[in-house]
Amino acid sequence: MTEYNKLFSNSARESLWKRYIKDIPDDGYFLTLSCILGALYPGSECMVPKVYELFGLNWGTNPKPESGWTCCSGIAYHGDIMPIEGTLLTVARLWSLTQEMGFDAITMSCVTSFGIHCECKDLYEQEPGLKEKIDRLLKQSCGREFEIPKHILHISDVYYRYRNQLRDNFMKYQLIEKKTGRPLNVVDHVGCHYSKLFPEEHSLGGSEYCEVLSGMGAAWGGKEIDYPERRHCCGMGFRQCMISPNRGATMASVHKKMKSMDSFQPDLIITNCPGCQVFLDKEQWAIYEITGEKYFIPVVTYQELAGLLLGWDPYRTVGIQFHAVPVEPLLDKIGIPYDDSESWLGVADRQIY
Amino acid sequence: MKNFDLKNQAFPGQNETAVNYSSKFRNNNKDTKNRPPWFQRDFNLSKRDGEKIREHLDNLTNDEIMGLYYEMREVKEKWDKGYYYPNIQILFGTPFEREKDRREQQIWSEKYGQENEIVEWYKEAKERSCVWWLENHIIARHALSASGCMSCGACTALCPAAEFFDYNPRIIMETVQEKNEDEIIQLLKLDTIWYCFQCGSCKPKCPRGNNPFGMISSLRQLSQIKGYHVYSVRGRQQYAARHLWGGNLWNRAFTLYFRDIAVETHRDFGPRHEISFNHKEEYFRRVGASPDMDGSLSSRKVHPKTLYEVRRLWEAGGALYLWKLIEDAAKKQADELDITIDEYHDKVKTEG
Amino acid sequence: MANKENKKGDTTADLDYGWRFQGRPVLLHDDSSTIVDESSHLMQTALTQMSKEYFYVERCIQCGMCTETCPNTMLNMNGRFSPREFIQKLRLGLLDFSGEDLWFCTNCGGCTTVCPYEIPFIDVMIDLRNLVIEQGAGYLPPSMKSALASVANYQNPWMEDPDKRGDWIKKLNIPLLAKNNTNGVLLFAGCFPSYDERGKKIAQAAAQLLNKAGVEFDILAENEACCGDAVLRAGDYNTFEQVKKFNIESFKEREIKKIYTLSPHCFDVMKKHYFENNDDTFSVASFILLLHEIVTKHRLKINKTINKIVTFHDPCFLSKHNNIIEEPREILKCLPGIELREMEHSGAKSICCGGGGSGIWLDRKKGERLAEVRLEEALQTKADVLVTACPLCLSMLEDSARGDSRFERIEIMDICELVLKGV
Amino acid sequence: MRVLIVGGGITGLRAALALSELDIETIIVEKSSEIGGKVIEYDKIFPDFRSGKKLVANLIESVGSMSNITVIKNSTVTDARKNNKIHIVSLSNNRVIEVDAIILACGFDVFDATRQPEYGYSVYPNVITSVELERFLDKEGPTKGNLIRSSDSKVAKRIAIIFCVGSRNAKLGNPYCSRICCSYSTKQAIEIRENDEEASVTCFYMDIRTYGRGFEEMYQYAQEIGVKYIRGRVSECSVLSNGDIQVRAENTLLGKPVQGIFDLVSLSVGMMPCADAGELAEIFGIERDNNGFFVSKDEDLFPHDTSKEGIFLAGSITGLKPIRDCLLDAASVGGRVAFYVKNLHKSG
Repeated sequence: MTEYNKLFSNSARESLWKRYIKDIPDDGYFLTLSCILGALYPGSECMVPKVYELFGLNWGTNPKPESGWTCCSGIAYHGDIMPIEGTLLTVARLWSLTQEMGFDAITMSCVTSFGIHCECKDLYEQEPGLKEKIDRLLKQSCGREFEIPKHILHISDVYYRYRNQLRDNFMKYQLIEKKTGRPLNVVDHVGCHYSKLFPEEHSLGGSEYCEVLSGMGAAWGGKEIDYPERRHCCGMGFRQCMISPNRGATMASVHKKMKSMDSFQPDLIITNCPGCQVFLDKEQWAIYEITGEKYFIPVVTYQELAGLLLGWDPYRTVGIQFHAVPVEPLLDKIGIPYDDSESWLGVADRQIY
Repeated sequence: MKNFDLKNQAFPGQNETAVNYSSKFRNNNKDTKNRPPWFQRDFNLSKRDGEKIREHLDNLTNDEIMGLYYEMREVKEKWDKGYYYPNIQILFGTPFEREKDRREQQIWSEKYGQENEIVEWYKEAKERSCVWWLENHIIARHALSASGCMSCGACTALCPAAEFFDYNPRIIMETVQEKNEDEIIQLLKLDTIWYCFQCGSCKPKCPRGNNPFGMISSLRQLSQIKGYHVYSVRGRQQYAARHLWGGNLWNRAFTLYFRDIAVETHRDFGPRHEISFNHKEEYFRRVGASPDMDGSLSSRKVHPKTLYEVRRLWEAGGALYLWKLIEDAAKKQADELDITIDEYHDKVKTEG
Repeated sequence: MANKENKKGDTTADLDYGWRFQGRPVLLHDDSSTIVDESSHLMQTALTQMSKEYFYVERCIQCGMCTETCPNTMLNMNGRFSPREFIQKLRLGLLDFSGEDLWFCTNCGGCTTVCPYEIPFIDVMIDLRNLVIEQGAGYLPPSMKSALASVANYQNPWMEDPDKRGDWIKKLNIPLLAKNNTNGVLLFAGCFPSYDERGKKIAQAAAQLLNKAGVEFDILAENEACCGDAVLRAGDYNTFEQVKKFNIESFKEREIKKIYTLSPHCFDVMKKHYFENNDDTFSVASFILLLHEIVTKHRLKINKTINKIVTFHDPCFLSKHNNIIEEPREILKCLPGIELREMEHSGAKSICCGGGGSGIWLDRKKGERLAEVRLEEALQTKADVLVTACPLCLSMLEDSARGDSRFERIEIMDICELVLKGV
Repeated sequence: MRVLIVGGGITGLRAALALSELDIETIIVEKSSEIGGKVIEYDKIFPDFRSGKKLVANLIESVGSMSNITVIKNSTVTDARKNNKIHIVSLSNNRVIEVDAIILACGFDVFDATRQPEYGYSVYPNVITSVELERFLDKEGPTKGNLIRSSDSKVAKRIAIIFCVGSRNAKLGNPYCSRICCSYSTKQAIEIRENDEEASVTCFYMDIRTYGRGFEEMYQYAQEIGVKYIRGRVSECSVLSNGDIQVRAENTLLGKPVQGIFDLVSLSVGMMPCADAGELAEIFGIERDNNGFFVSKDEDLFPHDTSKEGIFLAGSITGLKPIRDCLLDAASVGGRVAFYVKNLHKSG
């Protein structure tokens, strides 16, 4: 194997991704969360407010208890049971909530959602008269008004914006192997709907050398890995993964990525897309069972990674017990203490088993 | 603007006392077997059960079924500084909930759906030709640029579906731009369009700025509007999708409910998933989420008023009409196969 | 590399967490994309060296005219065979010899007639088949295998007794040419007319016609061997050389200069491969030409009128390969009462019956037979009789027509039989 | 009688030659330090594989031998005025010259391959552009004609050539076809095969547009010596851990996705109007089309004339041309300009 930095010029990559910069405001974020992440890795999302509080940011979720944020219906749209108008309206309502709270940036932790928001924005720009139509319908059905928000941000953008402050002021650990001092090999998997739908307008670093995750990885001490299938879909594919008989293709896609990244000896995979997080993590089990190939590369969301490096409790706060592939080996490498007897305690640490 | 207290998830000024309900539901997914079949979620209903369910549900009036549903759903108990709604997880995804959705959505579209312009448009589209759709549907129009497709194959090159299935977005774009009605109808009846992952890898690669995956999403809509999706195994699955995502949206304002990922259908998720599944609420609550609870973070119970708002929007957005079409197509096919709609639901959810 | 562990060794593996759906294990889909790499490059080079025709293929500009004309594309075989794709694969070294690809082609010659770059597709195909047969590098249909073996040992594809080859002429007592007389013509019957019950009728009709026309002729009988056309086109060069040698010797022995063959296939192969390099002691021609001569020159008394609508199926080896298109039609015109109707594809554009290029030795499923396409076209002309001038075409067409109610009302005949009716 | 030629490439030089043969004094303004333009880099030029260097050398030599041709290097046009019929042009090094006519022959610039990041040019050292490949193939070049890849300095045996990089791409604003890439890439493929029997060359093309005399024959020859052509636009190059480049495309003629592993990938970059075309258009007030090429008064009848009297166009600035056509263009502009200038002096 030839020397890695002979295969891949990081400086050139720098100059490439710098062509796709997006403007990330300091605060004033309206927070919406993800269906998938919320159903499988609740820790990730519950840590977002905590991180915001660290910086004392101005942010909010529900203007009123009885009128809060909801799903953007993006999965339903890509799962083809929601007409585009329905999605436009759902998103319009979220935007109107944002304005009701006086924010001009809406942030979401779901990449599908991010894609949908951008899609809607794009449609309004391309389609004359659409805005008026949706305005009318929104007014009729729930008496709201909305404007197209100034910023559509994925929460990973926000984390990226604060990555250095996090490291310098709060982080206890770095992505460095404790024993050897070697920087860990970080594989970033950016959600397709983050980087590919609108690379010029909305993605930080474009679709090819997307910066949002590898930037965090680098800032927190890791070493970026560029492998052949880097930009490829995890195979979540909405109807492919959620309707069980179709899931073979999802596994196959994950398998393909795993095979491809394996020769670069990755230590962990960072994701910013709930779907990718779920299937890159979980399907490694299926692959192990079917082919006997035991990759078991820990897959963590950027929120979880931040949480771990901030020294928050792996089980009580970060929730690594929800991972199919054990994250503990990664903790050992970094040197984060944990007590795995605490993994399956209930509320207020009550013993369940 | 002030947020309400995130740590203590109960709403401000919320003082109704909770019924003192036993906590057994909080880890109750064991005893589903003891419930009547219309509260069961497991696959492959035996014929007898299927008919029993129908018999029972058909005899309920709208008021009965919805009354019971909401009575059950609003039952709450105080738990860990908040209010927990134990019955949501009993109701979700059951034949009972599906039946209630059918009737409720019917009522909604009758009540609010008068001269709904979106629905009118889709009704027209149902009558018009497929070519008309391609020229008028907003997504289709933006998906294929005026200069058309030059068949360079950049989209297929990276397409994850093309690697694993007999599927080729370039050829679909070709078919579409030929605008041959019969060929398009042929396409809509096949599994082909349902293979797409909707990942969008094709979009940034197209030198003409076309959007193949958008076009396919539009074709899928069309296939359902015209009722062609039931001709193919993968298309048929939309009925299950409509109740999975549609049901979750309609009742919980999420496309995915945290108890959806049943162990028996997700064996590939590994041992930890099975462990965590039994007491999911406990574990979720521990890391700060609000499973089936009032609140504002992950997997919370959405406030009824919020739910009402978004339901109105989906009605106005034509979702109810689309769901009705899927429902009717499914019913028709179920009758042809001489099985109940519940059995049909499990059939399409498990075949393929 | 991912460490492939023995699952027993792993504690978690005692429980089976493998994803089963509906009880059956789900397999990973495999990547269907074609890999262009070292191996394909090597295969390509190998082919270049092995096949002398190969470099013609490099001219191909993938225009697709061949596929447009190829009769196989008229069958609903969900595009399993397309000459254009075949060449593309061949050129990229992606050809799959283990598949049926090689054996679809019936050598009808449609592609070579339309190709703007004159790529000898058939020769390429034969060369590749030769690779399979001689190097054993790929799939050889079993029926084909046995037929080839039989030709090698019994000089006919059905393991019939070589000595019984001349029997067909015995029962009709027609005087044959005296053994020392070399002035007449030699009738080369070929395998199918010599052995097959239906085939014999053709041979007998032909013999009677010659007799009535007062043409003195002789046959080789047991000294005749399979002409080797199908053997050659199956790529079995050795066996071909063997039968060729045998036939040429018997010709030399019998010393009759004028050879007429009943089957266009025999004619084509002899013309192009028997006497290609030699002195013109022997002249080979198709029997149709002789028949044309005696009919048009009125050496036959044709008095009975046959009130029938007929349509003519051009054998590829007459029409496409040797441009004999008008003669049979002129013969038909000489028959009183006959109305000739042309099918959608006729003459040089005729569709193959599927028997050529040793296709006769393959058993194709119903619905995958070219003959059926042909019969359909014949039906559309509302003809009572489907006339052809090639034993192979006859057998292919009849086999497909047999037991199919649609084709009951159409009668299939060799042109000799039809003419005989008129005499 | 004096004519200014902007651009000292083959077009400019040939035009100067044509004019000086008609006893018209010419001044060539070249912005770089050497005349001869881009062709002087090329070892072999298509379709007849003669040496581009020699060709330019001859041209320069004969230009040098002409007493009435002046060459001003390292200098650009900064401003131009017109004083009845006389053009007064000021150059960057504060020189002001008065001429009767001006020929714009500032040629083209090569597309910047990093604008298509999916091909990983500049990020993966084993992905090069056709310009670099031309240097590799040069027997007197840095590698003496061997394809030595920079990651591990091993000799490349499996080469992929990707066509239409920066051409026929509406997204990048280059919807036009650069016209000569198909031919020069085919030429390079032939050179590679002829230099090294074992080398395999795979070309990924969208359409083969070898339109000139002898070009199609060259394509035929390339196919006959075993250059592989796959019809399909490459959508991504990525690097394997041993430095090989994985290329993904669809073989649209088989309707199947294709994956190839190659030692070296060459991007056949397209061409664009020269960088300072906009500037010049400003200075001389001449229209350009959407793609930035100069528009002449009548594309068919008077291809060299512009809307401004006494200003003429030649070479690639009116649209990309192979070397032959550029020289042809230069010769004909010479005639046209000579006619104009002579008339000018007859009348006034």
